[in-house]
Amino acid sequence: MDLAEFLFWTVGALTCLSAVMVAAAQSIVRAAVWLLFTLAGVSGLYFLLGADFLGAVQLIVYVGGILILVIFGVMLTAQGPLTSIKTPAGEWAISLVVGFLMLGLLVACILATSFDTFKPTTIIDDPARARTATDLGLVLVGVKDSQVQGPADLNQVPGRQREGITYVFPFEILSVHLVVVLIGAAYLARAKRRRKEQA
Amino acid sequence: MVDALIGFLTHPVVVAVLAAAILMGLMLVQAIIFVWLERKVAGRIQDRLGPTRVGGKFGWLQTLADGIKLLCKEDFIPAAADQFLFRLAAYLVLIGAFLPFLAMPFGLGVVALDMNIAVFYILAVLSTEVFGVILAGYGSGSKWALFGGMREAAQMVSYEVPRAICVVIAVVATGTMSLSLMMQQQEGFFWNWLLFRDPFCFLTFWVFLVCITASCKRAPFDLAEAESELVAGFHTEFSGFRWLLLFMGEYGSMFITSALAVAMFLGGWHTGLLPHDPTYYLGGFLGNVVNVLVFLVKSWLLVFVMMWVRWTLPRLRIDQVMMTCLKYLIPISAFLLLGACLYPLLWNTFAPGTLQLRSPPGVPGAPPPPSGGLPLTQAEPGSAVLADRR
Amino acid sequence: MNIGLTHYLILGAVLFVTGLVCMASKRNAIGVLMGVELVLNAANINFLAFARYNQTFAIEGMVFTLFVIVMAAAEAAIALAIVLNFYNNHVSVDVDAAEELRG
Amino acid sequence: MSNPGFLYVIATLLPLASFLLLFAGGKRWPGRVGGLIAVGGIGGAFVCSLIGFLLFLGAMPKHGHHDDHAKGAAVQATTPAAGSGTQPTATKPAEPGKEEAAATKPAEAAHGHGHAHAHADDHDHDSFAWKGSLSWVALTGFGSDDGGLDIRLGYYIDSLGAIMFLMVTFIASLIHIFALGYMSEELQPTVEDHQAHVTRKGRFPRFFMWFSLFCFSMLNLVLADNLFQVFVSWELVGVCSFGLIGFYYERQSATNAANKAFITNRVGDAGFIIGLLILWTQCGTLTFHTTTETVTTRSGRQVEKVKQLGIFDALRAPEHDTHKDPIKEHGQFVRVRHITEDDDHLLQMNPAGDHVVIWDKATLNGHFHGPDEKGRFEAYLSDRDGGHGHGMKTMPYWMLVLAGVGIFLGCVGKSAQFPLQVWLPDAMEGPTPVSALVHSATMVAAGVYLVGRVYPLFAPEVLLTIAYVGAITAFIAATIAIVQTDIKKVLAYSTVSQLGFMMLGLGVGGWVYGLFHLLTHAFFKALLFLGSGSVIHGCHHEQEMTKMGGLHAKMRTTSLTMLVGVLAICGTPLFSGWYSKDGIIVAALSFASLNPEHMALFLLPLIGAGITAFYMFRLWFVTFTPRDEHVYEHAHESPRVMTVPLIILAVCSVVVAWGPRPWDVQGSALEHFVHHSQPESLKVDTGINLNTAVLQAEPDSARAENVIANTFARDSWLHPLTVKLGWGPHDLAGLLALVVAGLGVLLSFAVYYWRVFDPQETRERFPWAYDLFQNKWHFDALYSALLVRPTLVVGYWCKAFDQKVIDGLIHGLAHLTVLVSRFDGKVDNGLVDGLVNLTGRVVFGVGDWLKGAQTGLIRNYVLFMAVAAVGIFAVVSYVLAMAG
Repeated sequence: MDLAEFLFWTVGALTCLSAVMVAAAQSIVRAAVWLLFTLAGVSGLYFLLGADFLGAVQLIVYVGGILILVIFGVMLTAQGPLTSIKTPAGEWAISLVVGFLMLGLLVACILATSFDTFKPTTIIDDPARARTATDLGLVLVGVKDSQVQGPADLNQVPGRQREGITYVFPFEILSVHLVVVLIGAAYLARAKRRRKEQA
Repeated sequence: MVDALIGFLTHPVVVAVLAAAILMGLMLVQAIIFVWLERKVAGRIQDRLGPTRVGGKFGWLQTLADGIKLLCKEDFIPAAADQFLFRLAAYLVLIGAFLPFLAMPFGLGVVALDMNIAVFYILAVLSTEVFGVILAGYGSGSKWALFGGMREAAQMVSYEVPRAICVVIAVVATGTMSLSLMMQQQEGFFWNWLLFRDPFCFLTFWVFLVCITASCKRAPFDLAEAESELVAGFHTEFSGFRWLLLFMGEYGSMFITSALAVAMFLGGWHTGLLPHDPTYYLGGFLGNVVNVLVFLVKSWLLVFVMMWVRWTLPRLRIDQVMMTCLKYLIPISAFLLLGACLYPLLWNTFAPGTLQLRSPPGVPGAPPPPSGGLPLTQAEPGSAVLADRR
Repeated sequence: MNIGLTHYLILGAVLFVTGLVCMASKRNAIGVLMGVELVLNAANINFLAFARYNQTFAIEGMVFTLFVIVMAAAEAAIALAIVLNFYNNHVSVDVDAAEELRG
Repeated sequence: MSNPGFLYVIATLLPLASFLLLFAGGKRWPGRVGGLIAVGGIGGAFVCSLIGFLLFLGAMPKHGHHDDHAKGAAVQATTPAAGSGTQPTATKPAEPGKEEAAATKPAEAAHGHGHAHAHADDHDHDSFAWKGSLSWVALTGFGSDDGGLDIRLGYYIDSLGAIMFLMVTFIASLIHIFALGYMSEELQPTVEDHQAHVTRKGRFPRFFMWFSLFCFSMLNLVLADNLFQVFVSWELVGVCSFGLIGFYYERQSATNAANKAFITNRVGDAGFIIGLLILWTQCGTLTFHTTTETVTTRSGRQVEKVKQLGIFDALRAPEHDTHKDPIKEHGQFVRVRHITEDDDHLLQMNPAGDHVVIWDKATLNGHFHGPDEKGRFEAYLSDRDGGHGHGMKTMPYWMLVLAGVGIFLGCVGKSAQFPLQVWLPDAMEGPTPVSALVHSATMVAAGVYLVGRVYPLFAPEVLLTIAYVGAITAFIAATIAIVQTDIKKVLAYSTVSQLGFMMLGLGVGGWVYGLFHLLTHAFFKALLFLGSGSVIHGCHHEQEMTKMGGLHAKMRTTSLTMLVGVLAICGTPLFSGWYSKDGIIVAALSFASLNPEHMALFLLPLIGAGITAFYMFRLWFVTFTPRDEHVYEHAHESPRVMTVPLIILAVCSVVVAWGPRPWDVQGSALEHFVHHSQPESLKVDTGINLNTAVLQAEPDSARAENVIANTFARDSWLHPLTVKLGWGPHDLAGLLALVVAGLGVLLSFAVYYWRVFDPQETRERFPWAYDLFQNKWHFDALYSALLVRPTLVVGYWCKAFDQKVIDGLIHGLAHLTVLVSRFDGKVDNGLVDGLVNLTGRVVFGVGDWLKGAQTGLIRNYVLFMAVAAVGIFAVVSYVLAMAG
């Protein structure tokens, strides 16, 4: 068992456990904590998958951003009984049954599928040449694939030699979308003045 | 025998464990030194007695005594506290402060994990520290702690934004997110430092300094632990070893953010007085010793500056703190980012060749100077890498 | 035993189902939101796993993941704003209180 | 003022301004203010016209027939005409000129006119005029080679325009002033109309409003420099006459008369429009005279270029080098025919050719170099060279004739010529000042003026038509006038008759005399009408002459001034009518002498002149001399405001046509002035130059003696008269006219003063003639039978068809629709609504049952989705497994 394998099993198991705990936790704050571990674990998995940049993004956005936001939401709405609202056991049971059905279905599909035709991206295994963040950035700012002077085997793949595949437009839309969401969220969450109180 | 030993030592797991141990040691020892230093600085600046008078030479024993006292204190958890969260909080803070050390190069190749996104990674990991603070505040079951935690969280999250923008400015200026490369680019005399590269970077450094001070909840931004109002903020209920962990986390993050500032703006391990890296003159090992020392000294100097500020300036109100960030620092840093982007572009467009990224001449695989316009070509990763990932 | 694509996919499936169950069983609105985050993370793991184990998907997988993360952030912001609004109106975060649309 | 033409524009606009003022606020102003505004407008116009006239006199080219030259010259030149003894000296030198004329004669033989005399009379007589225009309507892409129709508003003031302006404004001013008095009844708040038996409000301002518009229209017509502007004014004149004739619109007779005038005029205007359309489509322009501009060519020379093509220049040959050119005459219609045998676009000049050449801008600008020696040139074929070739454009000759007849038809309607003369006597229904204005200066003058203005457009055939129409009108109207007893109707028929004289004069080539008579006639006819108005006013709106008599004692001023008018219209020597009427008779005689087959053109007006003298004196005697049976007792003289214009007009009627030597019938200054505007084509077309102008201009030259103005043409059957007695046309015609008029006067004296004959007896002796005249030659009956009744019958048929068939059909359809709707309503309510309701109920039930699934709980929805995913997957995989 080498380091990567060890880390996968460890991190994967912790992640799954944390995720289950998220679903199982009665207190919403604890659920948030377990979610923190889950997200951190997922981030670790990203690192294991060679996506350093996305791992960092996962941390900074999810842990440093979303989760904080969630906690704020909890704090702003936490009133004694509300932190833990019980769900009827029957519904729990139904959810679990459906969940397991779903899981069985998915696992069956995964196991039934053969991924032999895929060729792994070997470049990621070589840290000296791993420049995934660079390629990602260049693709996002609109440099075409053919101009990306990335690692050789990224460009040698036949499917990757398509001209003009860039993500600058989705990237821009995403930026605008973020701004809109920011304004929209602020609008939605603003303290509303009630006329009755004024009167 | 020797081969076996070398083979064992270079086994990745062993290397990882060793690196972690060394860095953890560094952090812990530093914390002790910082506590002592804090006392000395406070005493000198504010004319306080105590640390300067007692505890051996320069009062260093006092710190030791403090440590022993804290270790021996009762591990007290309030009845109203959420035990699980209360315990977790301190560890989270410490972990958040420690993880950045892994990606921080102390010398040419002296780094646990030479990531090509090191800067970003450090920012990301630092941001998890907030969570510990919040949990500490919430888990204590005390309204002082809760208030403190919320304030602290708001403040840290807010200051993350200008801090990140400042980092982005440095990234834009150097063209890489790898700290090793950044520092290699600043080789040579001190005018090669990013601080003096252009006016925008110069201003960025000071903004960054304010931001790291605030995000380390240091005075004058220490509203989270405002003693007069909130008793001690989020760590009101903490004592003994848990309190010690919290403080080690704080000093750790002080150091690591200072080191980040040094690495990005102040030339990293370069003295700024020699045309080349010390390894160029002294060979790999000795040169790196010099490098590490220079880097540590620079970082400690910045930490000293932060203490100096703490004992010099009065505390702000919480609204003033937030206003400083949201109304001033964010616009300023955004403007600086714009300027830092346009500055080389304009120079290279209207007077090609007058402004070039400096490349360290001695380092193999140094980035070639850009030919003008947008720096599309990218630097190759550094040559020497200690940690090996599979 | 080498870690392969299948392992990551199963891991993703587990996360996905957990998120689903979380969504279905939590009555706290924020809990539901957490379930959603889990599901999104599961999807991201799949994307990155494919990016890692399929050359032709190397860049795309990462780009999609990035987009999903950003969208998730936006979604969380909006969702929390809605929750706050909901709380303002119902003095509760129990999603079962939001049954005005019941048939 | 750089261009005094603007004076005339102002003069035109002043009445328009007063019209607008009255239109806007006429009712609000008390008393005579409205009338005074109108008087001010027309008076201002008169002042402007007077100044303009004087400026025009000063600006006229001196080498023409200026008075300074004329004074000295007239003595010499008119000697042969006045004194009969010296005739042979004038005859002999004329021979060489006639030789020349004979040589060129055959070319023009087809026209029936000689043109040789005009050829001799080639004094450079470039008619002087003030011009100016601005674009009004510009339509591009309408066919013409200039790129479209450009209708302009402009003024063209030559000597004719200037004198017409002066005459119209002067007479109109006097009539306005007269009307101030005449219409004073309308000043009362309520007026009782005895004829219509109603009481109504006074309409004093309204009357003057129409008057102002009338004057504006007439002035604008005179001012116009293109046919379209003329047409616009033409219609405005018609509208105004309609409004004024029907001024007492409570009276059935007045409205009928207004309608009659209007509709009759429409008939004429239809012809006018056809003429306009033909001219525009063929020539592409409606402007009278060509405008040129100076252009600097590439070689730096200053060249005159045609800017705006005039319609006359489009039809008449341009100036050219006569030595080289087969086109002999400047100003002739160039008739051609197509040479079809060798090349279908070659034209050859031919006096009997069926086409007329149209000279367009390009050819006038020198792109065309004329026909070759055989008279051939290339035809203009627009589809071959894109309309920019150097060939010629042509139009069919019959179309030119049609255009001329059409325009003349308009003039026939407007000037009340045979056969459209019926409206003018009826128009007496309007107030008397209206009659005066209509009969002297405005409406009827418009027709004659237009014929004079567009004279170069008329082909010889058209001229002949004009002449005949004029002669017939003159005669018929005169005969009708004999038996009329209404004082105004007598005058009306005399007007018709005089207009016939003018038309005749124009038609036979006496262009100058036709218009000259128009001018003089305006004065004495205005005088006569105003006098009759005065009489009517004095007799409390009694118009029947039979009820009058002996008014001379009571209305001395009116009586005497009217006597002046009567003398003038009879052609008494030294009165203005003498000069002009003599000219017309001379022209007719000359024409007849050259064309004996058209002798009627001389005899009819001659007899008409005699009848005129008879009935005019009859009018005066019956009205003013005492009679036995009835004397009008309550008559009184009119107020000053009415008599003063009468006196002024009376003076004018005498002196207006005088020249430096009033006893010389050819020496009228007015005539000479009009002569300046005589179209040059006249010389080519008729060859009759009856004017002495050349003699006056160049009294000493040999050429002047060649002019046979006062001799009969050599091939005339009256030529021996010249040879033997030395009598020219003037001598013979003048003598005849005087004799005939004298006979008429004598007869009148005999019947109505000395009572030698009893008119009643005569009436009974010639009942058929009396019937014929009394019923106006049965024209009204004819029109009624031919046009009005059939129209009415058709109208009744249409009405019946509309009421019975169309309405019945529509009503039937409506009933059917109602029935169908009732049935449809039942189907709709029962079947369709039932189906719809059933569907609704079913959907409602299903929805009600399904709504249970919508719990409103997000958690449940998530579960549903998961279950659905599992279920769909299971089904799909099962199906796939089954499939293979």
